[in-house]
Amino acid sequence: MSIFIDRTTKVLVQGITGSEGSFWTKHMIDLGTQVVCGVTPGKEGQVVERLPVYHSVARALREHDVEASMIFVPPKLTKDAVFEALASGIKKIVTMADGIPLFDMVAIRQAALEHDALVIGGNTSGVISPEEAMMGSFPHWIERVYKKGNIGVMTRSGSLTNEVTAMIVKEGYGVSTLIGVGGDPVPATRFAQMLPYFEQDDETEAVVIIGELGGTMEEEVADAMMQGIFTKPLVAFLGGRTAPKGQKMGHAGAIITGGKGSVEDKIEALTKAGALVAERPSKVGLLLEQLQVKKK
Amino acid sequence: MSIFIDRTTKVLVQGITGSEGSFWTKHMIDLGTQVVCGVTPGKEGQVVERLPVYHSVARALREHDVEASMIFVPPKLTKDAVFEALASGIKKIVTMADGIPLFDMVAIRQAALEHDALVIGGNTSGVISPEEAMMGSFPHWIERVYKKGNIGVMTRSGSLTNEVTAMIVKEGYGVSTLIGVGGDPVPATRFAQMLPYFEQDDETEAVVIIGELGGTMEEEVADAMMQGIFTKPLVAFLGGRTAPKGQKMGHAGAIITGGKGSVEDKIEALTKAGALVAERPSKVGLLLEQLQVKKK
Amino acid sequence: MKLYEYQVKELFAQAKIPVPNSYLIKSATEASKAFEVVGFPCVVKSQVLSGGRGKSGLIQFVTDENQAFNEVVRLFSLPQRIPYLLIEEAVDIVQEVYASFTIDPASGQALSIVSATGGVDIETLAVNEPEKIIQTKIDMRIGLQPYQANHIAYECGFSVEVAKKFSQLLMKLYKLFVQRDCELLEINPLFITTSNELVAGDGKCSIDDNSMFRQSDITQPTDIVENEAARLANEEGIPFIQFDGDIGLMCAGAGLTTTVYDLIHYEGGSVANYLEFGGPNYKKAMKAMEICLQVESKVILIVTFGTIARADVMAEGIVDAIAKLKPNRPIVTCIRGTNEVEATEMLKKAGLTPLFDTEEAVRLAVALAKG
Amino acid sequence: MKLYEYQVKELFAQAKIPVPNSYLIKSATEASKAFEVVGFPCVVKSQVLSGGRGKSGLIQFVTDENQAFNEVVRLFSLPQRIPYLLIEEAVDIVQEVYASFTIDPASGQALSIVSATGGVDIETLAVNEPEKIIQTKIDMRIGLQPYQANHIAYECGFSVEVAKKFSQLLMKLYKLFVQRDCELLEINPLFITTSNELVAGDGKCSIDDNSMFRQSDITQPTDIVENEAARLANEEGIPFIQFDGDIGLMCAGAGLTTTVYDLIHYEGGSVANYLEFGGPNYKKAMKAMEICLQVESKVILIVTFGTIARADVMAEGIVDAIAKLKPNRPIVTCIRGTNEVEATEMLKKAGLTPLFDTEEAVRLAVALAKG
Repeated sequence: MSIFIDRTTKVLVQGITGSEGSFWTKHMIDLGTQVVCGVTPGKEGQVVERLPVYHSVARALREHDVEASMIFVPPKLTKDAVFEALASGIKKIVTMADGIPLFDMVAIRQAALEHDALVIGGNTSGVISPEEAMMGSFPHWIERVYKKGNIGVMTRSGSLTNEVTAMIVKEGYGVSTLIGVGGDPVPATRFAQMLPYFEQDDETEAVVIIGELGGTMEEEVADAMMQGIFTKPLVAFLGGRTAPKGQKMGHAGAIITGGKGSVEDKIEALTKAGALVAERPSKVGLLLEQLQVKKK
Repeated sequence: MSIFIDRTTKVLVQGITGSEGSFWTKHMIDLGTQVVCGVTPGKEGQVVERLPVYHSVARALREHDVEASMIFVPPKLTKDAVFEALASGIKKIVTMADGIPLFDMVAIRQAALEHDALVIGGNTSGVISPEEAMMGSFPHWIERVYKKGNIGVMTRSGSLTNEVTAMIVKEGYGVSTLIGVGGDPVPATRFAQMLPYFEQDDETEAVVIIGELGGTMEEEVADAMMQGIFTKPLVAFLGGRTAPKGQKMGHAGAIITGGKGSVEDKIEALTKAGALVAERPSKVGLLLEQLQVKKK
Repeated sequence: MKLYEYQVKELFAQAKIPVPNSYLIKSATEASKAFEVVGFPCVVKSQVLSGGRGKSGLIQFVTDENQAFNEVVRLFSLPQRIPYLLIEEAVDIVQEVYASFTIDPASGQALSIVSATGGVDIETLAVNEPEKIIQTKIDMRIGLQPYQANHIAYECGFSVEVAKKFSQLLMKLYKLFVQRDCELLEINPLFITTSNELVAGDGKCSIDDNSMFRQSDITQPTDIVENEAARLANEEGIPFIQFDGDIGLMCAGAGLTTTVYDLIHYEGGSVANYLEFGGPNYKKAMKAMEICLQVESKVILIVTFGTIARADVMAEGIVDAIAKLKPNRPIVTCIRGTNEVEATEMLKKAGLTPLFDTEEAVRLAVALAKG
Repeated sequence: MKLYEYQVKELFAQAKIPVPNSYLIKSATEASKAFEVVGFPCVVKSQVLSGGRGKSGLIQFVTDENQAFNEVVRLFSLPQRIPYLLIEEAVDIVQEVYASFTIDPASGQALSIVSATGGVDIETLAVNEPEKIIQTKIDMRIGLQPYQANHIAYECGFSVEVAKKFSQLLMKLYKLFVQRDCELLEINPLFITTSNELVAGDGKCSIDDNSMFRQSDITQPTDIVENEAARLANEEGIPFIQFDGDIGLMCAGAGLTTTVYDLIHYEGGSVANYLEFGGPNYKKAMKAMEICLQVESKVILIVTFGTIARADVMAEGIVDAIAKLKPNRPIVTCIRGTNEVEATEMLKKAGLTPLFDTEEAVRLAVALAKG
């Protein structure tokens, strides 16, 4: 099984008539995703991959039941598209654009929290449950990465996710659901928010998080484990152990995190909470074995 | 007894050092209101009516338990004062300024709804439970108006409230709690929101609403009665039966109300819901008698 | 504050909302210049704040200079003293649309109201075919969103070309609504021209009086000739409306004044003027009396029941006003509230017979007015 | 984009946030004019983007022209090539305050950070005495509210006079933060002068790169001499950092590049440059190679594992780049992802030995670098 999306999830695609939108809609359908319709203002009446296209989400919802929206629109239009989906009552949204203005992401995150919705992204490949369904732009045809299994994966990265997941698969594991929360400084949904879903998912026996220096998302995962919100085995890989200290956020960044946010701090927090931290991608699978996670 | 405020309600006064603030604070205390402290930025350390003054609501709340805030600040500063009280978790607020910018009132109403708080005003004399407590600027010393009893009163007006209430008292009734929701086009709290409180109040046996042409507050009261939210006897007096049709809001006003909002429409809705509508102030008491409301 | 059409169109033009080419004139001598600039056919539009201009003949379509000039002269000669005429180019249209923003008091949000079927009969449409009117609530913290404007445009059934232009226009209109603290901002009709352009045919704008302090660049034209009482009242910020009845009202509190207005009509009387000197104006009895005396009436009726406004202060003002202005008609008073006993004493000393019951005072005033 | 101090102070001045009197110079020949304008004592401040300028001697307090001129010459002669010096009046101060706005990713709100104890040791304070730092979350839909600014000011323990000025300044700073799409906007230190004035002593501003399209009036000074590789990378929008190690990285994806950087260090190697040509830049292999060749290194390591970025497209670019640029050092490739089989064929044909395991590729690169 999987979380967030499976073969029963009815998906609408915003920006379906664009080149990215139509390309990935085809692949989403190929993998088994139940895409039911699309939206592009001004293109109502067109057909993409045999799906009807509407001017607006509200008009699409008059004709279709929709549970989730996949957004392929340019970064400057993303906030509007997310707001439109939220206003229509859609509670699962994936938005992939890379380059969304910071304050737009702030507005998106706040709107998601206010609507009690899961908005995944921006700057992400999305969500995939291998051999089941996907909302996003994963090269699901690469079998040595996108293999079905019982490991939940959460990541802030793109290529690194392929790197790490390939290592998990190499050790004989597979993925239940992979969630790219996105590489922006303010992702709409954070690692810790997804943990309860992985906790409840019968088919997920362990979770791998792929993190990096900066921010506090990994520490929030450690907190959730300390609080018993997440109790399954957890392995982390964190990039940037040897990176020179970034000064981008000046004093303010250091003040917010109380001087924390380095990979060392994250390792300390996660280890204290009972997680194992892999030094390099090739060790992730071995640590899952060490935690006695079954291969399935 | 009373709703919204009684002798046990701990009240903070924002703008306490101003001439209106200090004058009415004295009268609020004289009537029996439990005013515990005041706030005026820049005046911390001062004392008004033996009450300590603080720079900010947050600083006052460190030293005092507060349930309600009475705001005496000029219209342009009202939104900020209400936001400050709401952010501090205060759920009962009365703000009296006349002349608050329309969009500030819009923001206040929305913030009140978001915080699930009762903000009464602006452009009101406030709330009074005669012989008990008040938040506002009522001439409570006028005995032929502000007499304790079992009639709840809600009003959009000032002087007209005295006129009508005097007539209620003349007939041998008294007032449990009188709430002036305020005369602005967008009052922060509307008649119908207060009905459940009057419904639950043991000492309120009937409610009188003093309305006028325009808007839909009276129709909302009728709706609440139709839905069984309010079941006690209700008498309304409505000013403006013979008024020439106002054109202030042009077509838009008529469209919003679907062509309704005249006194005739309001009378029809209220009558259908079981309320009695008095043709003139002197009839209000008689209609209460007709509804067999006890004099007490 | 309500703006004249030409003022609203100035705001539209500043906000890059297209308006027809036009020229404003204050007298018939400027007409030739206007016709030269605008050309024919054109529309001669009286600049007055009241509605229903078309139905009452205050807007005229003209095709040549002779006809146009006759209309200009006729309109400027009307007894109601039209201050300006807007000479505006005639537009070739295929559709009239309604678009406005106002406030929805119940939700505490702004409201967009749009109908693909605009024009003069929009109110009838609202009652009979409400489904043809698209109402959209707007969270003012974040404003009208492009997706909302887009959805509204397609709900109107516009072509893609028109829909794109319309949704952009709606975004501009909302921005103007917010920037100008409007109670109401309306385009009706919004023309769709034969070349698929959008042009604001007429506009209404009412700016929130409480926000005028931050809209100080917008002012009522100072050269409009009003009656003296209205001018004085406006100058003092005293709400005032003139009618043609017998009783001059000088009351405190809008609700009370409206109620007294009703009571007079119940008693078979008629009102010469509505004047409300309550709230912040309660110390202005002298000015209030002066304004009332400018209006032809048979009796002046003063009713107050102050909450903050002190009865003795108002009584003192009235006594002073009577001493100074020596009114030439009977005055009935019904002054209650804080310090009403002192107030009564003052009024008695000034030779008045103060009453305490509003309905009794109304009956007396009606009787006096009838002679 | 990070701004230089003098740019930040220009923004402050536009926002009516007081800054010291100053004069910017590009060479020692302009120094006399600067001293004439600013007077003595003054401060000579090197305009560089890195922090810790005071501790590394890049900011100098000078009391007379002779001393000042020597400092100017010394600073302009430093090997790191300081582009500008800001000559700034010395301010008599009684207190140094810290004030900034940034984004709190967890809550999706803006964050105001203020401390009455500002200056260079603010980070130590954050760790040791966090209670001295006032953090206030701001709902960006409605913005910083006056009551919040007021509360912060009094929590700092300021006098009423200073508190009023400070809360107004904080409102202006927030407005600037929003208008300029800042990731960070900081005044540190904010001087409180002996006459109770507030003056921004130093400022930091980082503008969100994704929002630069609406901040097009802010540009990096074009006359700053950088190294050619950095200039080229900047021009192409390719993330690039130069170090002084052996291995030139040419990877796709920030996370993967950072991980390869770690792996190189684990293996005892060192990095000559970080270059990330993933995402929208995945078709720019030619430019990426050109930049890498500008940097002194012993080997170039190419690692990719594309999601959208197609392996064959990247391989093709690499093959073309090798053909055209004829690199004078060994190249190790580890190209995976969509169409990796085709990619492998291309690379082999071009005479390379493509690898498939990142760690193996890293080990090979380190071995080659060590010779």
